[in-house]
Amino acid sequence: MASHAEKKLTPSRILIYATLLLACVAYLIPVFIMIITSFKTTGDIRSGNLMSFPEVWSVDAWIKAWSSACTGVQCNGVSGFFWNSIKMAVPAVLISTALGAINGYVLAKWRFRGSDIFFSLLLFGCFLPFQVILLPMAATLGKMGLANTTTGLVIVHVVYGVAFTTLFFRNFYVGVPDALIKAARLDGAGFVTIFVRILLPMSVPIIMVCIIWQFTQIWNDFLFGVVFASGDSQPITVGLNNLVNTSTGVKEYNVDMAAAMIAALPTLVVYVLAGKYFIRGLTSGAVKG
Amino acid sequence: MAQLQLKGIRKTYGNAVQETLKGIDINIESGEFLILVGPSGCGKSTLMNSIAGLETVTEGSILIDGRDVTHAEPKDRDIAMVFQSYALYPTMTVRENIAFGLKIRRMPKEEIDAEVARVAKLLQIEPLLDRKPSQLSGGQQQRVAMGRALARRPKLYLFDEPLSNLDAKLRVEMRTEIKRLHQRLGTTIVYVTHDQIEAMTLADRIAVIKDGELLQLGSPKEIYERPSCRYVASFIGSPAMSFIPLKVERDGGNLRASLRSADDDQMYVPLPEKLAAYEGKEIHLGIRPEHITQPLAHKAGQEATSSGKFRIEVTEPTGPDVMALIRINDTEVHCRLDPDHTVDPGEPAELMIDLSRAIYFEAGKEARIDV
Amino acid sequence: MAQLQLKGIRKTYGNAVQETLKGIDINIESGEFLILVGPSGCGKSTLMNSIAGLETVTEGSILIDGRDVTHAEPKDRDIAMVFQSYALYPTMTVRENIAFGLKIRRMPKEEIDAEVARVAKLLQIEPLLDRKPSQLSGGQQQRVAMGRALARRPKLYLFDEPLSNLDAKLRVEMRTEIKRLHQRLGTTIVYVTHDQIEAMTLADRIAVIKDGELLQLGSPKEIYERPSCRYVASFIGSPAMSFIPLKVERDGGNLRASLRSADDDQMYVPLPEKLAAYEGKEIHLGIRPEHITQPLAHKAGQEATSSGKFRIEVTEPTGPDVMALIRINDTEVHCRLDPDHTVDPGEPAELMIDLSRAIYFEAGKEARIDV
Amino acid sequence: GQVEVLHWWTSGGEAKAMGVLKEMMEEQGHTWKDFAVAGGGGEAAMTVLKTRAVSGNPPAAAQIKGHDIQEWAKLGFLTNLDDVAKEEKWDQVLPPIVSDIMKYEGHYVAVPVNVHRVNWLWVNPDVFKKVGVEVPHTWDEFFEVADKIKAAGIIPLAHGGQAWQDATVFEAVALAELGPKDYTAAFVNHDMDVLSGPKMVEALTKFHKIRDYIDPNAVGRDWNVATKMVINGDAAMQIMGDWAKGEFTAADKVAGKDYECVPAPGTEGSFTFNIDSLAMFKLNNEANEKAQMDLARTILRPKFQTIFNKAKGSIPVRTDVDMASFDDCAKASMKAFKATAENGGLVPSMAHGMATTSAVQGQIFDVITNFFNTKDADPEATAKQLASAVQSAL
Amino acid sequence: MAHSGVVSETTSQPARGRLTQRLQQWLPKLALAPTAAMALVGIYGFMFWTGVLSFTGSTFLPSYEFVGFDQYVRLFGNARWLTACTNLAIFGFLFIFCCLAIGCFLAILLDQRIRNEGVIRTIYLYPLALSMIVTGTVWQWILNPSLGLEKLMHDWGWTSFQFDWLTNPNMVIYTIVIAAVWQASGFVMALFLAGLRGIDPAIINAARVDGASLPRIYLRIVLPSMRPVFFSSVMVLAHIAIKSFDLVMAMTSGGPGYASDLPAMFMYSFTFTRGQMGLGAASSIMMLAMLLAILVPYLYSELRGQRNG
Ligand SMILES: Nc1ncnc2c1ncn2[C@@H]1O[C@H](COP(=O)(O)OP(=O)(O)OP(=O)(O)O)[C@@H](O)[C@H]1O
Ligand SMILES: Nc1ncnc2c1ncn2[C@@H]1O[C@H](COP(=O)(O)OP(=O)(O)OP(=O)(O)O)[C@@H](O)[C@H]1O
Ligand SMILES: [Mg+2]
Ligand SMILES: [Mg+2]
Repeated sequence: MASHAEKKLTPSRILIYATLLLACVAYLIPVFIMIITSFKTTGDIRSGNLMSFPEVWSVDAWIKAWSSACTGVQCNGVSGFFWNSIKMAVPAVLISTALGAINGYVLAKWRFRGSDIFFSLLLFGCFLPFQVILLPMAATLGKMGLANTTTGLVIVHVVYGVAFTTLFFRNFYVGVPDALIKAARLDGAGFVTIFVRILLPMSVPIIMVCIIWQFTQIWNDFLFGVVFASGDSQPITVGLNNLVNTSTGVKEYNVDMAAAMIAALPTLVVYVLAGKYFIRGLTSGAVKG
Repeated sequence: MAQLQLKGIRKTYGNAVQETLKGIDINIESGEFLILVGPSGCGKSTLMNSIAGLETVTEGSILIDGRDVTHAEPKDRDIAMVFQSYALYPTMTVRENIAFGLKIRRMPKEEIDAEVARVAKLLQIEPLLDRKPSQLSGGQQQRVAMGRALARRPKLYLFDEPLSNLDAKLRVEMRTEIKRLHQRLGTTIVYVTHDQIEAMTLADRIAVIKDGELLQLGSPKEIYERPSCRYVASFIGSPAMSFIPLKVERDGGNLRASLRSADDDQMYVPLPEKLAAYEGKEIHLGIRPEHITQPLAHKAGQEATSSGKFRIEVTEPTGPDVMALIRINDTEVHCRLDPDHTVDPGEPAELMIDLSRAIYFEAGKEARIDV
Repeated sequence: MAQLQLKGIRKTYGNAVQETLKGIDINIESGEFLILVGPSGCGKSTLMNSIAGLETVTEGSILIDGRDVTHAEPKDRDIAMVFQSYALYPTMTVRENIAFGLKIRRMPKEEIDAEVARVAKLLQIEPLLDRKPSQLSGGQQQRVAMGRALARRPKLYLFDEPLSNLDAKLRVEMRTEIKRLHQRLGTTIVYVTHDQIEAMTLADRIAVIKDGELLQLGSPKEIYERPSCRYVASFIGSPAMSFIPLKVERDGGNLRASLRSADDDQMYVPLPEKLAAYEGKEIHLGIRPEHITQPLAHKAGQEATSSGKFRIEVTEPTGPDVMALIRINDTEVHCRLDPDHTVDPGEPAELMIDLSRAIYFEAGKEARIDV
Repeated sequence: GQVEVLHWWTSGGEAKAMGVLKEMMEEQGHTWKDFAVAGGGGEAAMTVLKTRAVSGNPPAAAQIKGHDIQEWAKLGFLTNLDDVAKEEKWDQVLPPIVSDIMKYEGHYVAVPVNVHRVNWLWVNPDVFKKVGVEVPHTWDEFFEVADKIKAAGIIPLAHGGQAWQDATVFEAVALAELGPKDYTAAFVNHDMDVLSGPKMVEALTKFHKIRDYIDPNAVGRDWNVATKMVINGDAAMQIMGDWAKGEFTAADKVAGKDYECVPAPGTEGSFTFNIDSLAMFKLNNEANEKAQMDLARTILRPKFQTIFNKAKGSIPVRTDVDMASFDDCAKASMKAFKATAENGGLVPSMAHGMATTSAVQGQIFDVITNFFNTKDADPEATAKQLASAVQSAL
Repeated sequence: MAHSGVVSETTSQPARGRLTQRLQQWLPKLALAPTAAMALVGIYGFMFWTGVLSFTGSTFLPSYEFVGFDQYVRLFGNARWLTACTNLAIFGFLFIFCCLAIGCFLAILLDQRIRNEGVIRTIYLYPLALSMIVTGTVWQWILNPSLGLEKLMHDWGWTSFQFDWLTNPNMVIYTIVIAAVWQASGFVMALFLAGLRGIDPAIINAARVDGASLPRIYLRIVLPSMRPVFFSSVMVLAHIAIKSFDLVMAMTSGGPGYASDLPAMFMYSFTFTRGQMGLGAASSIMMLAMLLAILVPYLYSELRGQRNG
């Protein structure tokens, strides 16, 4: 890419950078507020305004949010919930992404009679308000003996995540020339080999998008977490909710914000890591015409 | 080494109005080298894809060694194919592209390496083995596509215009390699090309397809010298055969016809006796450029040759020859001259017409008159 | 109509070790038809892309009508290009593909329609206008790619192997159309082709490139008859020129050399006096297939021709001719025979060698000896 | 055994009090599994509870109150506590109006935890002193005083614009206008005539007028933020249940000195109650059942009642608890509780789900909150709407 | 119809003999089976169940005494439901439109070989990392006249500045749009960026030679081939729009009054807090029906369009 990288700074490029930076500012202001708030002391919050910097930068709120803030009767901060979330999110993301990739592959490259209808029906699942399925899902999980287990929660997330992952992958694979699949089939590759050896290597950007989406959704999910997880396997959102809704005395906005930032950290890490793989031009040059 | 039978293959694309293949029947013998030719869009690639199992045929059946594979998976047909569009795996290096089919077949690592090296050498792509397809030139990509097929030892090779983007020199070399390969392995080959020389020199038989129909199937010589119809006659050979309308006359005992040059000079050429039935009627004379030349001493005086003066309208030197355009009976006619024999456009020149290989058509009809 | 100057163009791809273009200097006159030829991977497409502004050159400058456009945007260069890989817009129909460049230029709707219709007719793709590229055959796609360029009236046309996937018949027609277009509009054209006939018949001048270097730039006749070096000589012409090693001897007043057939028959051929400096040394004689033929009466007795018996090793009928391989001085030599003149592989035949167009090289050197 | 308790007592004092209960249970050799779902006045917790029940493993005890207890019992989810009740003589120590709510078909199924008085007016005396006005006892006085306070640049009434807070204020106005009898007729027995009657129109009119005395930013404000405004002197008064006391306490304010609690205007002789309770679910593990019974027992023990209610600001449900250690407001509340229980001024809070089903309550909320947030709303039409809304949910 | 797929019908002909071959043919369908099972139960089973409930008089928990269309009649007699639907229409449209426009625009800008692309991309994306509850809280602060922007402007001396949408029943829904767009547009950007990275540069080159300016290339060449990405984005955004429950909850709790109510909130509160499960079920069925009306034509045209794309 080096040959292209050295673009001169023309006025139009300056404009592009300016626009991008402006957008950055717009996206950053709220988190800026959160961050400075989390470093303020309670007194600071009362005296200054939203945008003012803390008088003294204090990390107490972060420490408290992590290890000693009260979430109900326990006062152990959100750290415990944090690990619960990881235990739930990682398998759920991986399973739903894997399923979505396979589904997308079949729906884009191995169509059969009714596959489009199957896809539409699956897509429709994206629009089910999740509140609708709480009770029947609870009953089903109860019957399977998975009520209030992490496994149950993972299943729930997979069931309602797979529609999206399928959508992402299917729409990505539609753009891959069929000729490649044909060539591989002639080379003797079967269903699985084509997928693993030909398509997966070129799916990196969409895998990343998918992981970003799924991880965010699952990590930030409150409803399923609160309903389908029992006391000591509750995810961080439930902890955060309990922490924030502790409604007595002075509302500790700094602790709330610190907790919110802690809750968001893993997702941010995923973004940074996943983002690396948005490289240009993975499908180019394969097929002419 | 496999026998391939195509029985009444018909194919209509899902969203198309017209049938693309309209019942193709070909028996390809084991070890035969069949070349498909036909105008652009006539259905050659479609037929290849059908043989490979990449398109389902709408009707008809495909047999390999007598086994019906019409509905078999491509990978169960044991076929290697070079795609017209290359279809290289973009994420793999050249080496991986070539090795892929072998890996799938669980060939041991060392053998794969050896095979890749062999193929790369043959195709002169050794320095490129570690590049991605997007970093290759068009011709290099095409050679990798070839390499992918040549690395394997299938029952049947399908080549869809495998050399179209190579330079003439390389193409000759590749052609020789393919021929050698065929002779050595005796693998059945179906090959699409637009290159006449390739078709003539490689093929055991040539199949001429037009609009999804098989027009003629025969040896290169047959196709070239005894085309079954006007279309085949005009399609094979470049520049194409010229068709001169003429009237069959009888002069004394012999049939003859008059050829009129642009300057209204007349000359008479003898016609074969078999055309007697057309006496007084107009027929078309099909003659190839290489049969209208500058006067050749060694042919002069032969029965079928005659000479006349024709005005040269356009000349095109091609290197070994000069192609010229003249006008006979108000029809443009191509002829092939020796570059040493200077002719000037616009000037009349003495030309010799050799009718020994000429063929004849009824006016307005496709079929050739058997003489 | 524009003059195009390439000055010392060098190009190294970002991640490549080697330079792809190593300083190309060409002045292309306004209205000139320049054809680039060269082996696969020599840098032709790279040069085309650089002219179009799609690749930045590492060094050197490009001038159009004297204006330096080295860093100008492609859209400001007023160029139309046919890509080797077609690069059709996949979401647009054929019609939209062709019309796109015109719409961009705000041509009125009716004019666009008329233009699309004209181009479609010319390229014989009228029934395909409403299809998407993915529904076309390879040759049809290539014609659309042509159509996209031909619809426009730029200063400069760049054609990168525009006819490679067309059948011979269509290719001849297209060639004629391009020639006509060029004559009518006088637009400057740079054209890449691997087809010798195309190169010979279309070009005003041919540039032979190898490994990113310009080997020779000259008229087709020059390139064919007076190649500057051994590589050009061997590259142009198909089958290629044969190089026969021989020893310059003096026999009386005349220079001569002996040619030895596979059966050890000897014959002597006269050499031009200019080779006197090489007396007693080995030189290489370059001779094209069409100059070794069956005995031709009209040439017999000419100064530069001699005859001899050679064993025919392989014959390849190509239709109009039969290409044969013989062995002279232990070197394989191609010759071109008349199909009427029956020769059998393995049998000796009387052949005539015409040295009037032969060229000579010092043994082991590239450059041609001027005679 | 193990007790799992679903509750939303997560705020500081409450949580501490629950901690005490946990300790008491652990002392008896049980394990305590805390299942706190904070927020939204228990909305999330109810959702969780329902799904847990449906999936077949409900917690041992859950914070359920008012009418919902009957619903759960009707569906057969709740266990019978009669044995414990007899042993502990609940019938003797609980006022009938409380124990009625805890019983389904005559059997105890839930344990009351506390009694809240909802119709309090919280006052910042400094503000009143500064402006020079007296604490209002009727709505007319209220408007008079509020005008002056407003003129002094202080927000007369601290309020949070959430449906239940709107309803809390409305309930106080309605109680004052309708009187306990009609209040009960309207909100417990759903008498359409009363609901759409002239008194209701008057109540609505007054209620709407209150809009003028709250600040425009009240929308969405949490109640404790509103209380904070009173504490800080940004606002003069707040109508809120006695849980507001916790905020004052947390700010180191002393009842009677730094703040005053008086009955909401016009409701001196009445007591709008809001009782928290824990309903006990049927379990299928004996050890856990034992723990469950011990939990029920412990909750009503005076020791827990005292600790919990002091923390929560409410008063014990047992009338026999020693109130000496409670603050003035609690004492006043207890006094009023006992008195109104006698004279019929004790009414269930509509805004807190004690008066009617959640369906009806919801419909009333919708009408009230929409009315309150519409600038030129028509009280008469709204009264009719109220009646029909209630009708539709029956 | 399905011929642009590599395989067309495999059903028509019985597999010849060998089991493995038959397995091969069934493999694609087999691969879909887990998802199909999950969808069948988790989506359609439950949807059916909800449908059944909507015809019952269920109150507190499901019960099965059927009452016909009563719940639907009630639903449409409910003023709050109508407000919620109107809000969803406004919110859904504006939200989807703004996200697409902004996301697409930023993705295109980011595609111009920008230095530090990774950092900028993460900045655009991070709002998605925050749970909607947090987003709602922060935006509530910012938009709250007495805390946020307005106060800030006043503090900075611009005293006439007024921005009270959050407390204005007529405008409050737009504040939710702002917050939601802020949160989701970054993800749309990522989706588009991934799509842009898959486009064959040769096609862009062709357009450049055709004389198209950069904006034009994107508009005419790149975006049309991003149809599948648009499709994905619209689906994702519609999903978020319907799910914005948490956001509304945290920002306005549906207020002032119920001016910012959305159908999902309506459904939730009737089903779970107000003990009118039948009505709640009816409202969710109506929600689905409305979606169906919008979605089905879109799905149809998309899926058809992509076949020959
Ligand atoms: N993106 C790239 N990165 C690195 N090397 C490249 C890249 N593109 C082309 N090359 C190399 O540059 C050389 C010239 O390529 P180019 O495409 O110009 O060849 P060409 O003359 O057009 O050949 P052909 O006739 O096969 O199309 C080739 O050796 C090729 O491998
Ligand atoms: N996917 C498709 N849908 C509809 N029609 C198609 C499709 N693919 C090809 N066709 C049409 O079928 C016909 C035959 O196409 P095919 O690719 O077999 O031609 P071909 O003989 O290989 O031509 P060429 O020499 O140009 O490659 C063409 O007219 C083409 O337009
Ligand atoms: Mg083809
Ligand atoms: Mg090239």
